[in-house]
Amino acid sequence: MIWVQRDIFNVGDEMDKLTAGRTDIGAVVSFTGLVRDVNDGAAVTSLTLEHYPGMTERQLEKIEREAQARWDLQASLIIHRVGEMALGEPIVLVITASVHRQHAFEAASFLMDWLKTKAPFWKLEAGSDGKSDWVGARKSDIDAAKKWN
Amino acid sequence: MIWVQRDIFNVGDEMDKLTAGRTDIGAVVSFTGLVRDVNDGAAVTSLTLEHYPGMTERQLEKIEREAQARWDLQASLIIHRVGEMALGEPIVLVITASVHRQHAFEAASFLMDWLKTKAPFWKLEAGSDGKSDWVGARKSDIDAAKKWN
Amino acid sequence: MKILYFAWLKMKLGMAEENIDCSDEITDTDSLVRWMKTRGPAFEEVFSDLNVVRIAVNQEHAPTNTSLKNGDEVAFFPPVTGG
Amino acid sequence: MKILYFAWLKMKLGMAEENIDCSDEITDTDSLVRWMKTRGPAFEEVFSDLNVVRIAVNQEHAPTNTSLKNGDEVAFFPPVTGG
Repeated sequence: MIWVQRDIFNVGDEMDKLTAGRTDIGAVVSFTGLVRDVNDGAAVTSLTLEHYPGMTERQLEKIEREAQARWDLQASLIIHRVGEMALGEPIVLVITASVHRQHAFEAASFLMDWLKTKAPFWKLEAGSDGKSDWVGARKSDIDAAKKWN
Repeated sequence: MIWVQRDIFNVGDEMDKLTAGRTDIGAVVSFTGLVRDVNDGAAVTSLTLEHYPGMTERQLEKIEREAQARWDLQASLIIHRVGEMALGEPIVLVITASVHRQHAFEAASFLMDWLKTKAPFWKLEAGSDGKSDWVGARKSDIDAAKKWN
Repeated sequence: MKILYFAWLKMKLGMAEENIDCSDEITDTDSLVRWMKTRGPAFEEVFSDLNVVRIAVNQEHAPTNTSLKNGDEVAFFPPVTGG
Repeated sequence: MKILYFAWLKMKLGMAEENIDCSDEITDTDSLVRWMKTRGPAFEEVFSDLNVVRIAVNQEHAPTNTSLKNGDEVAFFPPVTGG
């Protein structure tokens, strides 16, 4: 399941919905990305996420299908917010559910690594100096994604 | 922070408490272990967790300290329930928070692998045949723990 | 052919979207980029360093030299930074 | 010396806890296990396969041959299965 939305989400609620009434799931892993007050050493006051409507959903669905093909997942969820968000707010949520914890851990890590390098989102950071800057891609993210090739 | 308790917990509430008011955390990973209706091919109707009061807390604290020494964690939490629990209920929760997602993922995976092989808990499964059986240790858990040596 | 721009490309070009026609000159993504560079200083600047410009054709990441036809949706954007 | 039993060891021995004294015969975990085996059929069975019995001394996992003194807390239990 994938959702691209402006609204904030609650991790516990999403996890409850994903596992409600199920007794076949042994392991649930979640990853939540939050808006930090510092990025690359510069103070951040808010974050705006731009995306490519249509392509975003298409790419997230492909990434989720790929995870389901590689690991035994009983359920999975990707939520990514767009628009403006305040410090400390969640940006992205990935949940994976499996019988085996190793599958859930690896699939969640994979989903984040691929999402970071393949899903068309762009971060615009507003700084304490009143200026806004587009965040640059990180080599560490590109390297992380490569390990799943 | 570690908690050994009979009461059920809510993952979202625990995550909210751990990150409340903080704007320095970029990545939060959670692992939740749930009571499954089948284990090693046999139907399970309920699960009872026995533990060694005193040693349990001592070992969990050691495991958490080890994770904090190995990775840059801004916060961490281990909750493990004891006593009887129904199908679908959570048994264990691990949460790790970091600036870097890789640290949060690895530390959460490590905490679970060490907890599974070092913390003195024992599972007693009640089956649909009315019999109860002590769960045996898994080679896959022992192998998983070894990779952190 | 629908052309979309995102993030700083959109800001520098002052435009999110436009329509252009395929021609003898524009048959694939390489020739489209070459043509783009001829459209004035803003375009020249935006397409000066292709290491920081990504291309998608019909909402899929496109390798260089992807062929184009009328009706295609082509997007130009920086390396992605979501998550 | 306080001795604790957990899980199936506790059930088979019908006892969670007892107190014994160190002696010339019991000076470390190895000699404690040897002495345990002499205490009757239930003990003999429980300690017959030491691959499935773990020992903790003062709430720390103990290597074989850990020396013991009065006042120590010694626990016998199966390989752990929490999480």
